[in-house]
Amino acid sequence: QETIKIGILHSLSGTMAISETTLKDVMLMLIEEQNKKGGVLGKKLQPVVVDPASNWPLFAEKARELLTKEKVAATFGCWTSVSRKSVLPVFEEANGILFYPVQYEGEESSKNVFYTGAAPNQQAIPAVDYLMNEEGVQRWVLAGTDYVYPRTTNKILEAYLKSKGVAQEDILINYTPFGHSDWQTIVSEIKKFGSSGKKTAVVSTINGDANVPFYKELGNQGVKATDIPVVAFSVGEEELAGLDTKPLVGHLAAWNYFMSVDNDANKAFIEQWQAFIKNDKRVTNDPMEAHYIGFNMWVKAVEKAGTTEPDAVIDALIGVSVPNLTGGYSTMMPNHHITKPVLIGEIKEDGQFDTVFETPGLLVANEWSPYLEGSKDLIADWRKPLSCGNFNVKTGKCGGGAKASQ
Amino acid sequence: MTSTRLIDFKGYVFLAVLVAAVVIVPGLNLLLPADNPFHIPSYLVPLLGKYLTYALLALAVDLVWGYCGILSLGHGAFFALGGYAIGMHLMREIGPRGVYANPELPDFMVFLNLKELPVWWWGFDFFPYAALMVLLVPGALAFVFGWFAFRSRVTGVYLSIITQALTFALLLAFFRNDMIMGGNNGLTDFKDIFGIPLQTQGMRASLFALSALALGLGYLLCRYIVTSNFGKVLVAVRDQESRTRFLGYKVENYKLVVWVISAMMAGVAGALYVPQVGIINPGEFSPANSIEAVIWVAVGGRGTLVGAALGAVLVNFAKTWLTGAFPELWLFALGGLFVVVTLFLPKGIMGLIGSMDSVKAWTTRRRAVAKPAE
Amino acid sequence: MTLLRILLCLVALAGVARAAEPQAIFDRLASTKYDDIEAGVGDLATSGLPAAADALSAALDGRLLVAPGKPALFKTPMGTTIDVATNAPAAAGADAGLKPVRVNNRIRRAVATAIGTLTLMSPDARARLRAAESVFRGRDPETLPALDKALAAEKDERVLAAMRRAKAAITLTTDAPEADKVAAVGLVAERGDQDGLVLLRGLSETAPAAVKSAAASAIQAIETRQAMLARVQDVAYGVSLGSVLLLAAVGLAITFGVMGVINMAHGEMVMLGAYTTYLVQDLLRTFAPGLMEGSLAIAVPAAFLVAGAVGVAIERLVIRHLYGRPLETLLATFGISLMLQQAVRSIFGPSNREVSTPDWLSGSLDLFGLTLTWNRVAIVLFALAVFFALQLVLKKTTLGLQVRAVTQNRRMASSMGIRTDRIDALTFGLGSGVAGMAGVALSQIDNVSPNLGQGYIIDSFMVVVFGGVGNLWGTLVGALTIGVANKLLEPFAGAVLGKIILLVMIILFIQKRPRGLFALKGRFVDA
Amino acid sequence: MDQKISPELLYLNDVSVVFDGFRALNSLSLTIGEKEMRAIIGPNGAGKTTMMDVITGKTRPTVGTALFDGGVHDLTRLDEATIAGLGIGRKFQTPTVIENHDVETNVELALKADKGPFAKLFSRRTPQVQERIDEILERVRLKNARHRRAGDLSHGQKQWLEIGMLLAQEPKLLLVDEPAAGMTDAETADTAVLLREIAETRSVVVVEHDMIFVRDLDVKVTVLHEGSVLAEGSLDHVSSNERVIEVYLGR
Amino acid sequence: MSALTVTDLDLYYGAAQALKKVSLTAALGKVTCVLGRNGVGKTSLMRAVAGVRPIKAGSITLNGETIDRLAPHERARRGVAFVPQGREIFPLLTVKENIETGFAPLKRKDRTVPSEIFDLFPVLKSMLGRRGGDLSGGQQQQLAIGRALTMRPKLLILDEPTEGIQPSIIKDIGRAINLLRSRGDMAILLVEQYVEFAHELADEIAVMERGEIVLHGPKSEISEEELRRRVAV
Ligand SMILES: Nc1ncnc2c1ncn2[C@@H]1O[C@H](COP(=O)(O)OP(=O)(O)OP(=O)(O)O)[C@@H](O)[C@H]1O
Ligand SMILES: Nc1ncnc2c1ncn2[C@@H]1O[C@H](COP(=O)(O)OP(=O)(O)OP(=O)(O)O)[C@@H](O)[C@H]1O
Ligand SMILES: NC(N)=O
Ligand SMILES: [Mg+2]
Ligand SMILES: [Mg+2]
Repeated sequence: QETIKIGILHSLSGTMAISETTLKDVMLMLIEEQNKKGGVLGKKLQPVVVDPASNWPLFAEKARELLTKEKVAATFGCWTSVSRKSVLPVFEEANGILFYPVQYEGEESSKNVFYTGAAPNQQAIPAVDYLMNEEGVQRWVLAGTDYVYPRTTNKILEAYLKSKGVAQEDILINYTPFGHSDWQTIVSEIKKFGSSGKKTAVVSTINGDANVPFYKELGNQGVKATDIPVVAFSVGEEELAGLDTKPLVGHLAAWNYFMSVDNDANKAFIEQWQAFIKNDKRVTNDPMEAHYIGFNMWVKAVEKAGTTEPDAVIDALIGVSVPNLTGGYSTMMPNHHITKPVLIGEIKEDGQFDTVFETPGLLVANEWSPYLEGSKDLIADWRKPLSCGNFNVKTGKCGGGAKASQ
Repeated sequence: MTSTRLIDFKGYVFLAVLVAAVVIVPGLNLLLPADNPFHIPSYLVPLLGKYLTYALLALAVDLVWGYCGILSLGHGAFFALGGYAIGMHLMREIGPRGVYANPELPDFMVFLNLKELPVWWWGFDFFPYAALMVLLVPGALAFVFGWFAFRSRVTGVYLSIITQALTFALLLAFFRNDMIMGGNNGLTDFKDIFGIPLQTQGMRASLFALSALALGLGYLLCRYIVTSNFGKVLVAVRDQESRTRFLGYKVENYKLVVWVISAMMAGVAGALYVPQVGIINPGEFSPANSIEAVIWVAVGGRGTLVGAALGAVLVNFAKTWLTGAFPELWLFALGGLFVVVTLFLPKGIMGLIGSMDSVKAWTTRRRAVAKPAE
Repeated sequence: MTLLRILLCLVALAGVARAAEPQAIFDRLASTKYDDIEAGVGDLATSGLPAAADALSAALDGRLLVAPGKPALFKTPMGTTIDVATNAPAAAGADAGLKPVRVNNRIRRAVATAIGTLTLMSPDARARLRAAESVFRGRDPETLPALDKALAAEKDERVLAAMRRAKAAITLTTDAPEADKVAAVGLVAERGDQDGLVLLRGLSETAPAAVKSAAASAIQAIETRQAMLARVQDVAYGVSLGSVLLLAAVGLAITFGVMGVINMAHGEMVMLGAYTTYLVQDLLRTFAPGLMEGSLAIAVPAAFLVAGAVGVAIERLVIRHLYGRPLETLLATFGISLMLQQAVRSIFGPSNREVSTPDWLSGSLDLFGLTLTWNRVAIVLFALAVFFALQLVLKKTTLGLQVRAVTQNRRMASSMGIRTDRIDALTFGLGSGVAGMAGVALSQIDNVSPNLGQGYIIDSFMVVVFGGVGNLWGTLVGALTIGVANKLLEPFAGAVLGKIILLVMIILFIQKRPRGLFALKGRFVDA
Repeated sequence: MDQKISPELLYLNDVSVVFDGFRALNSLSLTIGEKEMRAIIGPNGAGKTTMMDVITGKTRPTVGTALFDGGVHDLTRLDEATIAGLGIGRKFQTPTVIENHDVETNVELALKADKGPFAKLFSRRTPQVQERIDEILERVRLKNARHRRAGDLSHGQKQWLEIGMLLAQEPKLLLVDEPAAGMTDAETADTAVLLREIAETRSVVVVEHDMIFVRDLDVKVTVLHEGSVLAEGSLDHVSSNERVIEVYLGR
Repeated sequence: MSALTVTDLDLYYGAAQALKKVSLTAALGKVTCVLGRNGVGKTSLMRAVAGVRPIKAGSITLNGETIDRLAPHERARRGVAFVPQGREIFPLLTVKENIETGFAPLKRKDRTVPSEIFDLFPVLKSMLGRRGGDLSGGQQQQLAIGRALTMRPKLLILDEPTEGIQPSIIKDIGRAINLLRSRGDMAILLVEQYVEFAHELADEIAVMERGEIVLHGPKSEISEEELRRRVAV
């Protein structure tokens, strides 16, 4: 019997294995499940797993291998933005389909990529709004790992905060390298900044490995959520699983999904996951949900198009709507991003999140930020006849030649 | 002992293989239809090309390590600088086709709110200038670094560790967005070179051929160096540095010359690498990459040149294959390979091949030594 | 005048208390809006209900159960259910349909302040101290009557001082007479910390001249003190970072520094130590939860044995074939490092493992305004202990002498009757074991993941080489120097640029001292 | 510039070398003339090797002057390679040769020539060079070992190779530290002959403990003791000195 | 009876044969002296006996026990002490520590430094704290001998022990060897180039040529003249 190959492009070794291995597993689970249902278009799905080993050029190489050698119908992969940037030209050249499941900085829309993670407006801005309104925060520490996702997010936030009347001296921006492990100085700086009398919060875009020592230091230096809450955009259940969460109760995270969300679909997903991974302590998290949504969208689009032929599937994907795990439906928009609810949660002692706020409806992604000079006039719309990822509404032109449809 | 002929038997084999590769790889790729069993798929061409650039980097490492005893744990820095130089050119080549359609500034600069091109980006739109920088930037860095280090007689592990510090410092520096070199993302999304899209099969084949040519020339240059009297001094420096000084050799000058040449070779390798893989970012500066380059040399056989190149290709081939075939176990296989090579092939893979020579040598030596000093 | 105001306040207070009937308060608490809940908390605090304090602390843990229109109950830690209104046990099943009060940070804060006021008279001196502190922070004039009452009753000197300062803080926000305010400025300034500074800086423009000038000089004094403290703190943090580096590097100072093995698998030995800690805690949690507090004391020798045993195995199987070929140890140990990482990843999974910090290591030590977290203080002491123990072994025991003899001339050492293979295995095991112990310490401040070792390997080599290969003292001084330099640079240059500057400084330093800080001198060095 | 200010080839004055408080050389003064051969003897640890270290730039004196070529060059400011380039060659006490090169190449590397990197980069072994190498190997009786790895030679063979390398350098001043150690009596005598030949055109400083050898040399002898000169003169003269007998020759 | 018996030893360096069917004995209380020109295999023979170089064929027995497959440290435990050509001092250990490495094969209670070492080489006593590598060549040679004597050997192997040593101490070493011989509890195997010295001390003499023993017998049978001829160029 003929099969349809699905590429799984997540690091299984190196620094990113910590986050990405789970996504590989969840994909294997989804594929297995789909096969139990009879596959797609009557064909079984066959996962093709490769290890790009947290090495960015290797991502490109492996992507090429998946597309040209394995001829996969779709690929689910990448975590860091740089890995996505590295494979992007490959997917465009070979006209492949990539589902990218992680929140990112935006400022991109490719014909061949479907962004199932949050754009900045689907995560950061609501979080800041919550802190401003609910906690009365007036002073802000924007702490991040020094790369493009935190930088962009912070830039957008800075512009946003200023538009809300926050003064420059009430914003402290701090960047650290990947894997930063000695947080003594920075945490004590945060404490100092936060004891000016004005209510202060930390918006953390600290990524990956650096989070554990950061939170450990916060806990030990006695920075309590009631004094200086920290809201993080890259810390989820999986990261907390490696931490003693007692001292962290009340610190926040903003995501589009929490494992603690109480509904039947999520319960079923968690059960399925724990059964698949044979460990009833394993947690679920937001990027896993993103893959869940992305995969179901792909299945639906393929069935709609009746083929796995990329152009047909790419066209069919727009407008596809599937249930997400927070009780609603997410839709693939013409800008290749999906609609998402935003949840704000406080860390509980058991490492789960207590949802303290939820946006009333789903948000559409601003792939091009209205707060940034270069992109405020850009939009993406991959429907014909526009078919452009960076259409300038002022000039009426599609920006990058290569991004336009051929 | 190294043979004194410019091209020895191994050299002929090596060069012949390279020439064959230049003809066969693009030929089988371009001329044969895709369903022909001998067809080389397009994705393999840049992959093989990448191996060749790694092989050139390995040659550069072997030249300083194998022949002069300088264990560089920072050669990746020169490789990356060469790559960045060409990457900057490729960025400028994009012109107004970037997503922000700025004719002057690459996307990431628009994104950083830059209004004009930083000074150090000037001139990179002009290919000959960029090409010159591919040699000059790594060369100049190597010169300055080497000038101080060799004069101060920093040797052995001390030198190794400061080369590592060098590449680590550069990693962090290029990582900073304030460097205006693309930060963590580096430079990517290249379109074309000389107006020819990078993705065309012809371009790929040309880059492959160019890499093979560079590797061949690099090999000949290294051979020329190590078979000249200069090379003999290098070996003397490697084994008995202090004694060599007493013979009247300014060791620091020898080291500096070979160090700079090696850095430039690494720069060229990086420059050929970038258009074939399509991205250059600070990760290339990571100390682990430099250590890996040393590992290739050790696997192939230190101080054999051909072995270095062979090691680079084999290890990387193994990596490509294993990460695809055994994504969850490949580290065991690769790690095990390294251990096995050290234990059973003390002179690397070339030692294995070389043992055929030693059979010959054995018979002759036996006759010679049967009667010790007269 | 003051008296009058206090009286007024008391009346107002009583008024509030009277105004809010318990059921109205409970309904507020049962709201889904945080504004309502916060108001409800305030009301409950001033309601005069005897169970108010207990109910409030129950709210923090989700034990305060409410529903609109129903009596509020709370569960005691023992599990009994109490009616808030009556402070008597509730009927069985009364909690049906009740839900915990929603809390977020804001509610938690409100509860803390409320409890603070309610506990000013607590019999526990520490609780009173905490209460005084929370009143100081809250600076709520409404708490003044309660505070005054507490002040009158207070005997404990420390608590008394804290309460006076709290009162002073409140005084500054009211329109008390000038003399009172000047005195208050003095009291607040006594604290000498950031909180005091904030308060003084925040004095309104309209404050009387005398108050302002008193505040100005107080601010000046505090700022000077704070600036000095900042430098001291940088150095203290530097020492702490340095001791982490020392711990990470000291094992390498043996396997690499003494034995000459370019040990790329050193980081993995550290990692194995950290995983051993995880395993020890995991086992204790299931089999002897009572010993959890002592888990680290068990983990240290366990990690030494595990990593040491792995080290011995590596030495016997691989390294021993490579003596005299030091550069090839790089290749082999690099391979071993890859395999160990993958092995741990396969066994324990790729994600972080949770290693908990025992209570005696949690929190921080406050030294004249200097915050030193206990775990870091412990690491400094542990690092020094390990260092001196090793120094003793290498310098004072036969083993130490034989180790050095073997590494300097293996063949001759054998001729002298030294069992070189045993010494090699023991030495490599010792270095690895020490690395394992470092892993126990690092598990307290860093990720316990398969990549743990990779994060320390470069720094470790840097420290050993900077200090001077083959000299343990060099490793000590090197680690502390790098740590302190790093922390002194960080406030000015930021973490990234600071590190770059530090690396460049190391490169330049090696030019000056090509054989490290504690260079070996003598004719044999390059003979 | 190259104005000779004194007739001596080597001029050491008041040279002291202190290691952690220990005076290895103690106000040593010594001059060697052109084409002079001098034997230096003295107890173990007297400072003979240290003196050579000072002359060749290996050790910097704590105080003192070391001038070469009639005072033109200040040896205390030059590095080893420059000093070697000026024409000071040295044979080490423990033979040190380039172990991984063959015997021939060891000699070739030592040959007097432009030793700059670029000169070496563009040069290969010419027939003339080969001839010169053969000549030297002939003299040190290593012709049959010419293709052997220098590291594989026996102790005595290495000694000879080092002497060969010294010859190849054609220095103005040869410093020879214990050339006879590990040689048979006959070889020792032969070495003496060789050194006497050399001294006809160059200056030679020889350190030896073998009195028969020193006698064969038949030159002025300087006795060092505790870092300074104890006695000087003919061998007969110094060996009748009570102090020399006491600290060095023994009874 | 002989303490050491070497029979039909073959030794190779790679493909090159350095010893060919070498046989030799050394008896307790006797000095057996091996002479020969440069490169004939004297050092190779000593290395074979000490165990630092494996042999291809032949056997070595010490007091009746076959030791030729034992590691050097096992031989040291059975009483073999080796003063190698080239001294091989531990450069970073102090003089005192260098001497103390000789304790390794001894029982704990025997771990003292024999006083005769300092009588013989007073300079060592004054330099106990100096690192071995800093010593002068002759001082190192003295240290190497002292270090070997610390092991209280039954077989003492001395490979050119007088090399680089000042005349007065050579005489002392001669006296010391005589003393050790007269104690009668030790066999001494001595390699020398210095014929006069060798002839004076030796009880037995062996002359090597090209990896073979060409002359072997008691001193009384070999005149100094003949010896000189044998080792001449
Ligand atoms: N780096 C050093 N540190 C301490 N002492 C040293 C150092 N170098 C040399 N010495 C001491 O200086 C003295 C002179 O040594 P030197 O090697 O010059 O003696 P020598 O005359 O050559 O002796 P020999 O005849 O034994 O070769 C010796 O006592 C030696 O121990
Ligand atoms: N490590 C080695 N590798 C290869 N050949 C060697 C090695 N050591 C010695 N030889 C060779 O073996 C032969 C015997 O050497 P050996 O050192 O035993 O001579 P020797 O009699 O001690 O000479 P000398 O009087 O010069 O010390 C010589 O030809 C020598 O070149
Ligand atoms: N897109 C991110 N989180 O790198
Ligand atoms: Mg000497
Ligand atoms: Mg010998």
